[in-house]
Amino acid sequence: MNNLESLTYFASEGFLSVYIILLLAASLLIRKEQGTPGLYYSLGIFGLAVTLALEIVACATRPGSTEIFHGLLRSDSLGRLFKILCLVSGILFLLFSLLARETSKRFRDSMEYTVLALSLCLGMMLFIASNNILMLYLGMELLSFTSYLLTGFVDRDERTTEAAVKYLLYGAVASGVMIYGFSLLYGLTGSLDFSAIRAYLVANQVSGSMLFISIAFILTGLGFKIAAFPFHLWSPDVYEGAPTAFSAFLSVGPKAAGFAILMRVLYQVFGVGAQAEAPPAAQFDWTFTIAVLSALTMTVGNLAALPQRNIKRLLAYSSIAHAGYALMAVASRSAFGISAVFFYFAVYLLMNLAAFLVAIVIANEYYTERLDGYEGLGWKGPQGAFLASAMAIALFSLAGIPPFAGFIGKVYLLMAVIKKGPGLYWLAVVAVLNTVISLFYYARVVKMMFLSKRVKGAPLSAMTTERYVSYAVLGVLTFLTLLFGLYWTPLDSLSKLTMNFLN
Amino acid sequence: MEIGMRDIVFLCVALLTTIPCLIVVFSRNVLYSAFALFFTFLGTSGLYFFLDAEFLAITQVVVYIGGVSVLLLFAILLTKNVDEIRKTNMISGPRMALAGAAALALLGSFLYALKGARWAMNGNAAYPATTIKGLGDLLLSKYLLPFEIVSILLLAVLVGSLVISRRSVQ
Amino acid sequence: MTEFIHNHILTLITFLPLLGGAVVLLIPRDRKDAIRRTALVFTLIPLLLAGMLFAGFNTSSSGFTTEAGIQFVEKHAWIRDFNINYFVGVDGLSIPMILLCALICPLCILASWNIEKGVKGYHFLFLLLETGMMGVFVALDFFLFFIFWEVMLLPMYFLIGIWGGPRKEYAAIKFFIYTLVGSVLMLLVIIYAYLVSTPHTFDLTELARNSSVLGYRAILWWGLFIGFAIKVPLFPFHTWLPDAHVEAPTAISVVLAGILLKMGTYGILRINFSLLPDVTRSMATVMAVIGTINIIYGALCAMAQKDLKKLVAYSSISHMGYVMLGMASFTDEGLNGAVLQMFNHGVVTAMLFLLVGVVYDRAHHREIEGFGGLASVTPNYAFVTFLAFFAALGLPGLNSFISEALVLLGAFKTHTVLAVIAATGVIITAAYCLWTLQRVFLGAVNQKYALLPDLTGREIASLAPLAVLVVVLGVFPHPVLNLMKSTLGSLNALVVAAL
Amino acid sequence: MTYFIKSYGFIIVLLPLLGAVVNGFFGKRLRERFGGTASGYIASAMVFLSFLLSTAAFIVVAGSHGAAIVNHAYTWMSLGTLQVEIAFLFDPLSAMMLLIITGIGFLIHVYSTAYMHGDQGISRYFAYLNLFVFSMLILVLAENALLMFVGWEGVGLCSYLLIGFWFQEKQNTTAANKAFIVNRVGDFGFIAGLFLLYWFLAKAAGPSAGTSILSFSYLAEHAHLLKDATIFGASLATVICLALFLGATGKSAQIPLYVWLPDAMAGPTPVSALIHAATMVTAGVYMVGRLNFLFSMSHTAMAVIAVTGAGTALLAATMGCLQNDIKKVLAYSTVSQLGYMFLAMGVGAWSAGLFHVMTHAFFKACLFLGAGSVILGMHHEQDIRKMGGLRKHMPRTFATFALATAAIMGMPPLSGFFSKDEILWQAWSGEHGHPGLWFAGFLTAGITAFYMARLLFLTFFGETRRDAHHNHHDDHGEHAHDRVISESPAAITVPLIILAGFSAAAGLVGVPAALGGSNRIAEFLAPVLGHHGTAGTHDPIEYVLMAASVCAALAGGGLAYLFYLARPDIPVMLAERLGPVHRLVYNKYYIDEIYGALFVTGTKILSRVLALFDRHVIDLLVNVSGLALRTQARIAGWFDQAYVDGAVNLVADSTLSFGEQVRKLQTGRVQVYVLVLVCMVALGIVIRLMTV
Amino acid sequence: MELTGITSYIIISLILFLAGLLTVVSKKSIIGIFLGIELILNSAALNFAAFSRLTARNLEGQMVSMFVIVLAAAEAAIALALLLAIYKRYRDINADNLTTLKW
Repeated sequence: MNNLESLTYFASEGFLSVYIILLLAASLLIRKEQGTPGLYYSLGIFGLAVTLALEIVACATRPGSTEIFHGLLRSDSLGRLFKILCLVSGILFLLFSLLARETSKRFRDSMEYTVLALSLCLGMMLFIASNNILMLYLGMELLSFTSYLLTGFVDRDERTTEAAVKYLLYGAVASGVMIYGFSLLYGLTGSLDFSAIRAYLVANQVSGSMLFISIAFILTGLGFKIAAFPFHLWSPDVYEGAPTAFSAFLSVGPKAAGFAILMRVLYQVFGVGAQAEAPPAAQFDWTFTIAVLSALTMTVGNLAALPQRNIKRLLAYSSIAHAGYALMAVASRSAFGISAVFFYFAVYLLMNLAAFLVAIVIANEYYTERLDGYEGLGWKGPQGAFLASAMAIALFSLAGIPPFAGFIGKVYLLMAVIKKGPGLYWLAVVAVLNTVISLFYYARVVKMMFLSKRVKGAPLSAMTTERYVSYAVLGVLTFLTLLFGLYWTPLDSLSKLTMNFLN
Repeated sequence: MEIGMRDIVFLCVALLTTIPCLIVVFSRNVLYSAFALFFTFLGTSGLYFFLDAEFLAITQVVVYIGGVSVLLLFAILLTKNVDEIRKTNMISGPRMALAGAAALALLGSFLYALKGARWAMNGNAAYPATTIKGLGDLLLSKYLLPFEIVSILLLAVLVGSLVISRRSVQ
Repeated sequence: MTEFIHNHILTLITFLPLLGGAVVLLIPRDRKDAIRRTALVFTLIPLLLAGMLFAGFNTSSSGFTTEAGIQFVEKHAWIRDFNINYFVGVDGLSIPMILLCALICPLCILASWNIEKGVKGYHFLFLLLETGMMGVFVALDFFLFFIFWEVMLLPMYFLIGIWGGPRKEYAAIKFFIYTLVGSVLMLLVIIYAYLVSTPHTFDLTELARNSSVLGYRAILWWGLFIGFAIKVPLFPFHTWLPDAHVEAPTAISVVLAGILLKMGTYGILRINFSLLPDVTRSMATVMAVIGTINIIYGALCAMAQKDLKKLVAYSSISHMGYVMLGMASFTDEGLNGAVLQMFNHGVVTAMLFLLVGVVYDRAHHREIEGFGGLASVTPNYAFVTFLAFFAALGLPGLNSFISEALVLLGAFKTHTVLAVIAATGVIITAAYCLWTLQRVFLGAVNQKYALLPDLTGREIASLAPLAVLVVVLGVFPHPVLNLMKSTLGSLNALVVAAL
Repeated sequence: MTYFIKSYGFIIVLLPLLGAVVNGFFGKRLRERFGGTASGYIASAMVFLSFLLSTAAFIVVAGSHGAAIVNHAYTWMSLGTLQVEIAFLFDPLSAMMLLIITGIGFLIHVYSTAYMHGDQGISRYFAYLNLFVFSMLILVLAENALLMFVGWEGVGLCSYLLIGFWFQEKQNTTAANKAFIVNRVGDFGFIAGLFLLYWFLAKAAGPSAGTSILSFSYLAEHAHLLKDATIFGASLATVICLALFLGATGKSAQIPLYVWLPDAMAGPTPVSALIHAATMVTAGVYMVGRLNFLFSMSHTAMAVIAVTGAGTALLAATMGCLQNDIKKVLAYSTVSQLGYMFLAMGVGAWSAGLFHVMTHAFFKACLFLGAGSVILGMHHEQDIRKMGGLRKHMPRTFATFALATAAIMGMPPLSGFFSKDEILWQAWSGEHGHPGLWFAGFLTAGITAFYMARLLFLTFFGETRRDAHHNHHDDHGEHAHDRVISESPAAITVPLIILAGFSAAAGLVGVPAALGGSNRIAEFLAPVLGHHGTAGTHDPIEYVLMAASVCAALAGGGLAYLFYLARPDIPVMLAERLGPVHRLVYNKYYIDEIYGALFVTGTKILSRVLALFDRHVIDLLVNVSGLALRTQARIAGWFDQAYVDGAVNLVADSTLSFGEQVRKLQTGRVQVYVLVLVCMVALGIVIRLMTV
Repeated sequence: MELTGITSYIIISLILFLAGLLTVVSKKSIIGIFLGIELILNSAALNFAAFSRLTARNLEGQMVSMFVIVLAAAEAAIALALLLAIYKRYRDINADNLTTLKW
C-alpha cells in the first residue's frame, strides 16, 4: 500500500506530528514571560487527547491488520491497543509534570518540555507499529533521544544531568548493538521488512549460530528498552535522577512499547506464533531463553528492592520486577500470553502511576524522596489518611494481593504460563515466590505510613488547586485499581482483541 | 587469485580503518584517540567507495569527519585544560581484563558462526551503477515516512539540546 | 420480603458487615460511640440471619459434592469469560462455622469498646474482616474462595499492626508473610485445576466430581495442605501464632483464635478432602502424627509460658491438634468430632481471650506470676474463668469434652497408638490449666489488685452467651451435631471409598 | 410406684443439682436475708428428699426381685455407630449405692451445718457438696459407661473444689490440683479402655444402627465375644480390664495412684468423710462390680487387681501406724480398707467387696465425723500427740468413735467383722483366691487394729497432754472462748450416734451361712453380680480363719494398749533402735517425693525445654538471622534498625542479605553497566554455541 | 575467498564493533565513551552498506546506513549538550565521579 492510501491509517500519528510542528510555531508568537502558566502543558495534553481519540476511532472502525507505507508500518489491533496505552500514559505524564513542583506551571522551559514529550509519544507510536528494521530503529532512537533530553531537562541538582548522561551512554551502546544485530539479520535474509524476513527464514530454513548472534544483539536493544536483566542496570539510577513525573512515565509508556515490539518481533519474525505451519527449523526455540531472562529479571528486581530507602529507586526496582513478571507471559509463546501482557500493563499503569503520584505529592510537601518522609502519613489528618490509603491500595495491588487489580493481572500471567504446559511450571513457582519477597518492601512502606508510632513532620498544608487535581486523579486511579480487581470483564474483552493480530 | 591493483588499494584502506581504530582503544591520551577516530572515519568512507556507495562515502566524510569528530575535538578541548590531557585515560585492573575476555569471547564465537553463515545471496539482482539516483527514488517512494520522521527527530533533538546547553553555558 | 431474604440470605450475611463498614466511614471521626453502635448493629444483623439460616437448614440433605447436598445456593455469573461464578452455598460443614463467626464478631465489637485510637479505622477494618471470614465459609467457587481468603489478610495485618502491643509491626508482618506463602501455593493449584479441567471451571463441586482429571496429585495435595497447615497452625508452621496473639488487641486475638484458625482445617476438609480424596486417604498417618504432635507439643509449651495470652495461644495449637487427629481418623465419629471441636474450640478460646482481655484492661500486664488470689477479689470473674478453663481441659458436661471424646473415639479405631498418646494430652492440659488457675486466682490475695473491679455489664454481656453455649452444648450437643452429621457422613464415605 | 421410678427417676438426680444451683447463685442473698444456716438447710433438705425417693426406689427394686428399671431422659449423642443415652438404671447394685450416698450424704450435710457454722463461704461449700452428691448419683445411676464417665469426672471436679475450699492457703490448692490431675491420669486409662472395648464390640458384634453399645445391658450380653480377641499380641480383655482398673486406681486411691488421698485431707473434715471415705473413693469398686462380667473374662486382670488390692492394704496400713495427724491416720486407713475391697474384687467375691463398701462407708464416715468433732472441740488441733483424755470431756464422741473403731478392727458382733471375714474367707477359698492373699489380708487386719487402737488410746485415754500455755492457732470459727474442751453440739453428735448405730447393725445384713445367717445382701445383689462362693457348705476352715482374724485384731489392740498407754517409753526406744526403718515408714517411703520429682518437676522441665526449643529452634530462623543481620547492619551502618529486629526468618533474612549483594551490583558507574551487558551477552552466545 | 568479498568487510566491521565496545568500557573520560559509541554505529553502517552491495544487492541497506549516520550525528549533538551540563556541574568529565546515583 503506497503512501497516500496509508495516510488514512496514519491519522493519529499524522495529526500528532503536525501538532508538534504547530506547537513549535505557536510558541514563537507567545513570548516566554507573559504566557499563562501551564499553557503548554495543557496544549500538550489537548494534542495527545485528540491523538488518543483518533486512535480509538481507528481501533473501532478498522479492526483487521494491514501493512501501510510500503510495509514500513503495520496497523493492527496489538499496535493500536498498546498505542492507546502509551498515549494514556503520555497524557498522565504531562498532567503529573504539571502537578509536580520541579516541573510545575511556572517552569520556564515548559514549551520545549512539551514538544519533547509529544515527539516522545510519536516515537513510541511508530516504534510499536514498525514492521521494518529501519522504522523500528528510527522509532526507538526518536523515543530514546527525547527520553535522554527529558531526563536531563530539569536543572534541579547534579543527579538529573548524571542520570541523563548515564541513560544516553547506556542507551546509545544498547541501540548500537541492536542495529549491528539487525545488520547481521539483513545480511542473513537480504531484506528489511519483517514479513519478507519471515518469508525468507521460513523458505530457507535459516538457523544456526549467526542467526542466534543477531537475535542476541537485537534482544539487547529491546531488553534495554524494557529494562530486563541484564540490561536493567541503567533504570534505577535514571528513575532516581529523572524528574518524578518522567520516571513515572518511563516505567509504563516506553516499557509497554518495548513489550509490544518485543512480542511483534519474537512472534512475527522469529516465532511460530499462531500459524503452526512454520516448520520449527525456521525459528529457534527462544522460550527457554526468555523464561530464564524473566526469572532473573523478577528475582533481581525484587531482591534489590528489599533494602531500598528511596521511594523512586524502590519503585524503579519494582518496575524491573514487574517487567520480569510480564516477560513470563511472553515466554509462554501463546496468543493468550499476548493478551495477558496487555492486561497486565493496563493494570500496571493504574497502580504504578498512582504510587508515583503519591510520591510526587509527598515530594512537593516534604521535599524528600526518602521513605521516612512517609512516617505516620496515615495519621496526618484526612488528607494524610486518603493519601496513605491510596498508596497502600497501589502498593498492595503491586504486590499482587486480591481484591486489587494487580492480583488479577498476575493471575492472567500465571494462567498464560501454566497453560503452556509442564515445561514452564518452575517459572510459575519462581514468580509466586517472588510475590512473597515483593510483599516485604511494599509492606515496609505501608508499615512506615500506618504502623509506626512516631508521627514525623508537619501535617499536610492547605489544599491548592494542584492538590485537588492530583487527589482527583489519584482517586480515579485507585478506584479503577479496586474496580478491575473485582470486575475486569471490560479490560478482558479489550485484551482479547490483541490476540487476533497473529492471524 | 592474482593480487590486482584493486586489492592492494583495498588492503591499504582496510588497514587505514583498523589500525587507527585499535589506537582509539589502546591510546593513553584521549586527544590521540580522537585523532585516530578521525582516520578511522576516513578509512570507512574509503570502504564505502569500494562498495560503490559514493553518496554514503561523501555523507560519511561530511557528517562524521566534518561534524562529529570535530565536535568531539571541541568537546575535549573545551572541557580539559592542556596539562590534564596527557594524564592517562585508560583504566586498568580487573575491569579491563574482563572486558578483554568478553571481547575475545565475542570475537571467537562470531568467527566460528561466520564460518557456517550463509548470507542471503540474490546474485542476479541488477545493482544500479550510480547509487545516488536509486537512493533518491527509494527515499522519496518507499522510505518517505522515515525521511519525514527523521526531520521531526532532528528538530526535537535540536530544541532539547539547545535548551540544555544554553542553560549550562550561562 | 422474607422471600427475598430467604434466597439471598448468604449474600446478606456476607456483605452486610461490608455495608456496615461503609456506613462507619461516613460517621464523623469524633463520634466514637455512634461508630461502635453502628458496628455492633451491623454485626448483630448477620447473627440474626445466621439464626434464620440455622432454623431453615434441612439437616437430612447429604451428598458432599452433589447439588442436593448444598443449600441456600446462589449462583450468578461474575466473569463469564473465565467461567468464574459468584457461587455461594452452605452445607453441614460450613454452617457451624458461619454460626460461630456470626456469634463471635458482635462479641468482639463489645470487647473492643475501650479502643480509643483510630476508632473509625478499627471498626471499618473489623467489619471488612468479618466479610472476608464469612465469605471464606460460604464460597464454593475456588476463585471466590481465594479472593475472600486474601481479603481477610489485609485488615488483619492492619489491625495487629496498628492497634497491637509493643512488637506489633514484627508480629503483623510475620503473620502476613506466613499466610501469604501458604495462599500463594494455593493460587498455583487453583490455576492448574482451572486449566486442566474441561470445560475450564473454578466450581469446587464440579472439580470434586471429576477430580480424576487432576495430575501431579501429591504435589497439589501438599501445596494446598501446607497453605492450610500454616493457618491451622500445624506443628512446623506455628511460630507466628504466639507472636500474633501476644501483640494483637483483645478483640482481634479473639477473632484470630476463634475463627481464623478454623479456616485452615475448613480448607483442608472442603478442598483437600473433596478434590484429592485418594491422596488424603494415603496421607492419613502423616496427618494423624502431625495432629498428635500438635496436641502434646502445644500442651507442653503452654505449660512453660509466663504470659497468659501466649498460654492460651499454645493451648489453641493443642486443641487444633485434636481437630487434625479427628479428620485423619476417617470415621464418622472422628470427623464429626473434629468439626464439633472446631466449633467448641472457637467458643472456648473466644471466652478465654475475652477473659485475658478483661484482666489486661485492669492490670495492664499479663504475667501469670503477677496475679494471685483474684478469686476472693473478683468472684464473678473467677467463676467465668474457671468455667472457661474447665471447658478447655475437657471436663464432661461442658462442650469440649464431647468433641474431644468423639475425636479420640474415632482416632482409637484407625490410629490406636497415636490416640493413646493424644489421650495423655488430656492430662497435660489439665495440669497447665489448673496450675494457671492456681497461680492467678487461688492462694493469698495479691495486694496490688486487692480492689480490682469485678466484671462490668458489658463484659458480662460479651461473656454470657459463650458461657451458656459452653454448658448447653456440653449437656445437649444434638442441635450442632445434627447439622453436620449427614454432610460429613457423605464426605467421609467419599474419602474412604477413594482408596 | 415402678411407673413413677421408670418415668421420673431422674428427679433423684436433679434435686441435689437444684440445691447446688440455688446455693451457688443465690447463696450470698440467702445468707443476708435468712442468716448463715439457710443454705445448709436447703442443701440438707434436697439430699433428704432424694434419700426418701431412693428408699422408694430401693423398695421397688427389692420387691421386683432385682429386675432392672431404666429411666430414659433423652439421647445425648447419636452418630454413626455411636448411640449414647442419658438414662438412669435402677437395679439392686445401684439402689444399694443410692441408699448409702443419699443416706450418709444427708447425715453429713446436717453435720456440716454445725461444723462449718460461721464460715463466709458456707453457701459456696454447700453448693459444692450438693454438686458432689449430684455427680455421685449420676455415676451410680448411669445406664451406660460414657454417662458413668461424666459422673466419674464430675466427682473428680467436686473433690478438687472441696479440697481447695479454703483456697487462701497455697498448700490446699496444690493438694486440690494434685487430686484432680492424679484422677485425670486414672480417667485417661478409663477412657482408653472404654474406647478399645467400644470398637471391638462395634466390629465384632456388628450392632444395628441406634443400639447403645456402651450401655451395661449390651455389654453384659456381648462380653463373651472378648474370649480370645487379641490386640498387639496381648489378650484384648486383659488390656481393657487393666486400663479400666487404672481408672479405678486413680479414683479409689490404689497403688500407684493413691498419693492424692492423704493430701486431700486439706479439705474440711465433713468433705473427707463424705468424699474421701464413704462415696467417691468407692466409685472404683462400684465400677469393677458393675463390669464384673468383663473382668471375669480375664484371669490375669483379676489377679492383678487382687495383688494390687492386697499390696495397697498392707502398704497403707504400715504408713498409717506412725501418722500423727488424726485425719491422715484415717486417710491411710481408708486406702487400706479400699485395698481390702479390691482384694475381694480380685478374687471374684463381688458381693463381699460391695458389702465391705457399705459397712466401711458407715464406720469410716462415723470415724471421720468423730475426728471432726474432736478437732472442733480441740479448737482445730489435729495432732493426736497433743490430745488425750478426751473421753471425759466428750463422752458421746468417745462412745461413737470407740464403737466405730471396734467395728473397723473387726470385733465379732459389729459390721466390720462380717464384711472383712467374708473377704478373707473368699480370698482363701474363692476360685481366684490364694492363701498368700489371705495372709496379706490377715496381716493387714492386725496392723489395722494396731493403728486404730493407737489412735483411740492417744486421743481419748491417758491424761490431757494439752499443755496450758499452748498458743492458739488462729481460730477459724467464732467460738474463741478459752481452752475448755466441751462436747460438740447436737447437730454433730446425733449423726455420729446414727452412724455408730448403723456401723454396728449393718453386719447383720450379710451374716455368712457359716454363722447361720442367710447372707441376704449376696442374695439381694445376685441378679447383678451373680452367685459365687461356697454357699451353705460349712467348711471348718472358715471358722478357723474367723478365729484367726479376731485374734489378730485383739493382738493389734493389745500391742497398741501396751505401747501407748501402759509403757509409752517403748515406742520411743523402738524409734531410736530401728532409726532408718522408722524414718522410712514415717516419711511414707518417700513415695510422694519420688512422684513429685519424677512427674511434676519432670514435666515442668520438659515443658520449659520445649518452650525454649519452640522459641529458639523453630523460630531459630529469627534469632540467629536477626543476630547475623544485626552484625551486618552494624558493619553497613545504614540498615533500618527497626526492620532488622523485624526480620521474619532465615529464608526471608537470607533474601535480605542476598538482596544486599544484588544491590551492590549497582555500582553507579555506567561503564560497569555496559561491561555487565557485554559479558552477559557474550556468555549467552558462548553457552548457546556450546549447547547447540 | 577473494579479498574484497563480503567476509573481509564483515571482519572489518566486527573489529570496529569490538573496538567500540572496548573503548566504551575502558575510557576514563566521558568523551572516550562517546568515541566508542561512534565506532559501534559506524561499524553497523558499514555492515549494512557491505551487505546491500555484495549479498542482498539492493539499495535498502545503504538507506539504513545513511539514516544510521544521521542519527549518529543527532546523538553526538545531545552528547555534547549533556557533556556541557556535566562539565558545568562537576568541572571535569571523568566518568568515575558519576556515582552519586548508586545502590
